[in-house]
Amino acid sequence: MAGKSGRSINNIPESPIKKLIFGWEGILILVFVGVNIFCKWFSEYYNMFNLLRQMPVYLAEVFLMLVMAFILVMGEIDISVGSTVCLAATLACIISNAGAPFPLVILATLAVGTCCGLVNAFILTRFPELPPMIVTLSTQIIFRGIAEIVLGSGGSVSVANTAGFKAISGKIGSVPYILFLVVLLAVVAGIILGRSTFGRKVYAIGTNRLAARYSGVAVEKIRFIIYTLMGTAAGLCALFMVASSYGANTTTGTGFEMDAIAMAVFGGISSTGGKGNMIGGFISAFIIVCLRIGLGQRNVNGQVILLIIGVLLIAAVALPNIFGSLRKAVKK
Amino acid sequence: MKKLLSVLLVALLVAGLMTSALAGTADGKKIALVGKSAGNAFFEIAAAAFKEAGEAEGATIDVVYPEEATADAQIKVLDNLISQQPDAICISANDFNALQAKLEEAMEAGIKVSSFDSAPNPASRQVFVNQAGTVAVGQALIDAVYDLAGGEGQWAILSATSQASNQNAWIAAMEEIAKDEKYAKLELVPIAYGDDEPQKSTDQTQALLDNYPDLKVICAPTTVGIMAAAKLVQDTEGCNVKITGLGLPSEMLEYTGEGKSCPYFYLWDMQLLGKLSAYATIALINGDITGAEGETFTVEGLGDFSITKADDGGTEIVQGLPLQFNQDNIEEMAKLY
Amino acid sequence: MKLKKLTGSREFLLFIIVIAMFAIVSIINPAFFSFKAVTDMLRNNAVTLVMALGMLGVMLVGGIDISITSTLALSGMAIGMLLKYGHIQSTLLCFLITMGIGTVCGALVGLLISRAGVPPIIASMGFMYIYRAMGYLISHGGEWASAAALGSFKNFGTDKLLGLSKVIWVIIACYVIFFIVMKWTRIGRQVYAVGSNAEAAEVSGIKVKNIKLMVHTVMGLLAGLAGSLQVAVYASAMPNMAQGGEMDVIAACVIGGVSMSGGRGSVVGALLGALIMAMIPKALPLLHIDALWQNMIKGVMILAVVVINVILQRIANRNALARREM
Amino acid sequence: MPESQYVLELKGITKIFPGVKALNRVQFQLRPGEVHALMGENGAGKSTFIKVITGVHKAEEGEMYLYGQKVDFKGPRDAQAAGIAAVYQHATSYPDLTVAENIFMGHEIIKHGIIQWRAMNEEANKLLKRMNADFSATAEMGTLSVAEQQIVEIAKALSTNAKIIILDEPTASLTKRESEELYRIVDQLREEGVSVIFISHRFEDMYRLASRVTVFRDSQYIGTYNVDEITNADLIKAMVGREISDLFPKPEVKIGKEMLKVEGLSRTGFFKDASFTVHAGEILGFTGLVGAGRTEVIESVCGITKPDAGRVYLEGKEIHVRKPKDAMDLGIVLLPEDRQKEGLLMSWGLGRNVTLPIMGKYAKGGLNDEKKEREISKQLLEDVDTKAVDIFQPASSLSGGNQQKVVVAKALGQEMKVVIMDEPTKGVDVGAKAEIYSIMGDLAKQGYAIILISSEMPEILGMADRIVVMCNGRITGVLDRGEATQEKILDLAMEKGSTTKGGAA
Repeated sequence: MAGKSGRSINNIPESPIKKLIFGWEGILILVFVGVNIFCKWFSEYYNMFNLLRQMPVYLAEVFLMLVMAFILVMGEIDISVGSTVCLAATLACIISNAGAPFPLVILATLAVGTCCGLVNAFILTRFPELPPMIVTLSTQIIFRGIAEIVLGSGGSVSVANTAGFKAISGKIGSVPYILFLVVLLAVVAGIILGRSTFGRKVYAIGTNRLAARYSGVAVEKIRFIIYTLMGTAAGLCALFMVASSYGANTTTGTGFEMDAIAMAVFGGISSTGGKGNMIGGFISAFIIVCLRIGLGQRNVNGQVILLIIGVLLIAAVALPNIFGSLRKAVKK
Repeated sequence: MKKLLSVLLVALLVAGLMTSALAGTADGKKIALVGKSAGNAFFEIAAAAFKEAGEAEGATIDVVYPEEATADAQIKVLDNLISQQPDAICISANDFNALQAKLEEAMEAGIKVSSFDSAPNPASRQVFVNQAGTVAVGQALIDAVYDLAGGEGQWAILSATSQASNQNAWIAAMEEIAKDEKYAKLELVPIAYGDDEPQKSTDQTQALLDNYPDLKVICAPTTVGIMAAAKLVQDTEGCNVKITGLGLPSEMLEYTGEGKSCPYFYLWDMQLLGKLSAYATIALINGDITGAEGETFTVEGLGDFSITKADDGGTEIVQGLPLQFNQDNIEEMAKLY
Repeated sequence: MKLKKLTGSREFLLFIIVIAMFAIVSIINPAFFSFKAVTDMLRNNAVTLVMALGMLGVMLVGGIDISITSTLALSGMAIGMLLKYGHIQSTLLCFLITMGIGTVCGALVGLLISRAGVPPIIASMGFMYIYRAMGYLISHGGEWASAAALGSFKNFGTDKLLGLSKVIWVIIACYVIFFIVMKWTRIGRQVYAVGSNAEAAEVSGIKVKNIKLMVHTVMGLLAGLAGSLQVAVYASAMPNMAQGGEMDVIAACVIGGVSMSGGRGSVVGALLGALIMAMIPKALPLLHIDALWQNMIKGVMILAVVVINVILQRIANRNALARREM
Repeated sequence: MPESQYVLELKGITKIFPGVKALNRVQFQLRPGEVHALMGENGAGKSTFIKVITGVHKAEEGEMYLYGQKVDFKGPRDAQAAGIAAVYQHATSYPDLTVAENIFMGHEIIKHGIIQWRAMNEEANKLLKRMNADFSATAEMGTLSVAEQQIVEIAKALSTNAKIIILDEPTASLTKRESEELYRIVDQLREEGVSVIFISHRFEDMYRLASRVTVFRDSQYIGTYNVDEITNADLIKAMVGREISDLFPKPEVKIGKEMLKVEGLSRTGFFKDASFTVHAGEILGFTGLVGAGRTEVIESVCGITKPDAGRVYLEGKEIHVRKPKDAMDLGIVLLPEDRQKEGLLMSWGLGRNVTLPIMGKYAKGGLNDEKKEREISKQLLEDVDTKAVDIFQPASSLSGGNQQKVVVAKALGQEMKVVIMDEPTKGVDVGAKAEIYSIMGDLAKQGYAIILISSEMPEILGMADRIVVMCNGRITGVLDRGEATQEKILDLAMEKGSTTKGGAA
């Protein structure tokens, strides 16, 4: 029953490199270069050595972005991650202080994060009609609430045996371990999102959940996996947070969810679902990190830095739309 | 319209980039003063005095605030400072232990670390300028409670956040002193935390009033807390609860004095604290002191100060006794801070 | 028929919950069962109550706005600084200034969402940073304006009119206006129409973009008003005030039955939701629950309310299906 | 200026969308009190044309005259004010609002700026009564059936006292009986002096209602004819540009072994005790009124919804399908009813749409083999003769008929045993319809078991070997091809209580 008309349909794709350069990623690379030139000019302390030294605290949040990208691509959101980081970091300290060997502490921290993710995943898949925003808003309050209870009236805990945490914040030369880990995980996450059948299904869910379901995509299973992994990523982030402060307190991780979302969205991953890729998110994460470090080195007011990030974020989403409609108007 | 918007965005961005304080080249000593967070009037006063005193000595002072009042945000600030290699960092810590790793790194890099107002743990600092001895503050506060309650009855503590290290130290001191026979008839109800937010502090005060009808005194050793509590009590007709604690005179002006909700409260000389911290930090840089117990140094016009052992095991310089603010001096002091 | 419709409604269920919470707390602690306690509670939650109305409008068109407390801080800080440095004295002028600033802030968010096609969460997140930072900047990097600096303005928080705090009159006025506008005017129904089916609204001649711009502008206006109320009620203005409060407002709306996807929700629902949110922190200390447990219980309650609602909805659907003749 | 003989006249209308000329100098005349059919294949420009009339779109060129006066609508409100009302193809209702509000949206009854709810509800109830509707004006729109919503849409048009009413495919989702109701209403309108423009794919509608018909093809005006003077074949030729000799190419196929057997399947509130079988090479028709439970039964078989009771057997073995993927793995493939919402990801390229269900089969270690994907999707899309430039263009860029072909291609990629097509020709133009029937016939020849769900009587009678008729959630009869007639089917579809209850749920 081959086609009667014998009409041929082209199936040769555009060069992916061309797409990358002329797409949003190309702009991001330019911005990244621009930001670095600017920082170099702006701050006399901006150099590779200092950059690598200062980076680890920010990199911990990139772990969150890697999974948040999946959630945003699905057209959903998880605003509980900051609290998950807090709870996981708190329990990591307590477990460590209870005398557990460091590998066990690592496992336990990841497990705590995963459990928090599981809670979200369970509620969201059991009651798919609930909006993720409101579910994760309540778990945001709950997880931090638990951490507050565990921490008690002191509100903070510090690790007695810092050896393990010191080890993971170590360096090879001047490159911190965490940078290797971030790059490695970003490559893995990028391949899963961009190249695997799993990633394709995630895009399908974000584009049209109903059609995805009719096409045999196990929507709830995928959501379950991703929300759980979001928790695991928060656990990983918590581990490095503890490594930077040898402790945890009730404010650990506040606002991390917004930072992670900002990195992803600036990277072109639409919060409405179905769009964007890991390359964009990854470059934008480094743009934000470099900008923060560069401005911070000259003691620019923290609020001003947030203001600039706010403007960048809005510009990144609004400008393409504005140019698009301008172009349309010109064509007319 | 859309064009206008984009122009506006770009303009904002440029304006943002320009607002950094372009500090002069550090010929002399360079000192960074790290606050708990921006928007803390209490800290501003001390910082201004610190700056004035430091600059008078020829040092360059950068006052730096973290984005938020958290230890995490302070760690980022410290990272930035280590890159800048100032001669000293003077910090008011958001968390007792959390800054240890970074401050140790700073000290290893040859930066002197002093602290004031709220101390990081002993391992993270060389010296701490204590506004008033913890025990002295605790003693003053508990005596105020004892006095205002008439020697017996229920009293409450309205604190800031549960992890504020200075708050916890004072509360611990008060609880310790209250074990004395003299205070046996005072009954402390569970501690309330207002998180230094007006609304939460007001809610918590209201809850205390509702839950403990026999409450006689609320002691709030935090500026926002004492202000919220004093306002609520003053606005509540027929409420005889008295407020005391630690606060800023300019903010407590409305509520302090006879017939008002807060008969008197305490604070220390914030300007003196800033000034003393500046001199102590410069002394550290100059090598006049190292932060070891028993050392002394002289501040012109202020006298001699000695470094003593602190309750937490580190060393400190105690500035003096807490000052009382009452009917008689509040108007005058409110003009100062 | 009418009674049945009433008792079956979401608002009625919420009303029962509010009454039940009130009753339980009053039994445990009779101090709560008083006119004063209730008015105090309303006054202390004026900010959430007022902003819940704006959020209702925003959520009805399927949006969300997390920049509101930053707008509140910016506008409140603006009058705080103006009063402190003696540029203005008039209370009315203060209200006009905050509402003006709020309106501009809200309109900017609305423009970005309606004209530049930025998703509401992202647009408001960006402005959340921007307005908060601007609040800090106008406070000269962190000055406060405290009771003494606020002059006669702070009396607005304590003055009474006909035996009721002026702040509560403001709340009542807002709710009455909103109730009338949302139920009985064309513009109010257009908001529902846009949320229910934006495409259809466009076709039937409703300017969807303008409606979206309008709800965000109104949200800003109310956030500005809330800025005045916050400064008046607590007699202090600080750049970090109400940080994180936007989540309370959103939670109040959600508990009140406002759908996050738009089209569903009512002024009464928003009011009841905001009251429940106000009563949770009020009730817990009265029940002698340790302060440390408050947040967790609050979160669990929000989650419980939404989950129970879904379960009830499912049961209702199943029953409706079972009744169907076959 | 002389009094025009037309209430509405459009001349030389051109409408350009980015990259496409949606209308190319088309014209149209509407006489007072006539029902004028507007016909053409999907993508011919009918819907765009309607939107130009109602002021939703603004034409780049051309003029429009109302009662001989030149008009220039700035937006839908202007058109509404001028007495033009439209009922759109996709119901443009507000599911969360009441019927009365839906009817009066945009022209509420207002006194001193306050909406008069009581007056509005009364007025709405009057309109509903006029159309024999049996639901109240205070009912929530979302709880009504599609047919009921359609009635509300027409009431909405009437409520504006419109002199010109445009009906865009009003019968597409209506059953035969509901269509009759609609015909009656349109007749009534005509008698009241209202002019009606009627867009439809169904010739039945046109013959029954219209006095004249205008045909568009490929964005251009083809001609206007008197309905009683033009033959079926000529009209099709005008619409398609060629003749369609055999619309229903039902091949003679030897019916094979039993493939799918359903026993006592029930789902509370939707259907009860459904039992049927389908064999290899057989086309089993499923028909009944909208809401009779046809789609619901099939969705339970395919794992979209969960049945409360019943058993399903595939090739004699009992199967337990919990989610759509289970059904697909077993070879039960569904082509869903709503292409745009259920069938395709409209913003995705055609290729990816086609391979979405099957990519796991040729993936290597969980990673997509994109080269193979491109080859497979190209082959499948060419097999069904999709009119497309490349496999990367988004599905939304295709016409309805071609979209349906992509859905078919997507199914063909899977290892099928049973193919279920839910309203495969809904909203599809004549040309594409014939192609879809021919594919269906080919599939039967290849020995697949086919279930065809349809409301269109000719389609069911023309293609099905056996016809299952459902009514009110129950199977009321199974007819063989030989014995089935339109009357018999209608009898079974309207058994028992369903005659009294309008359209069921």
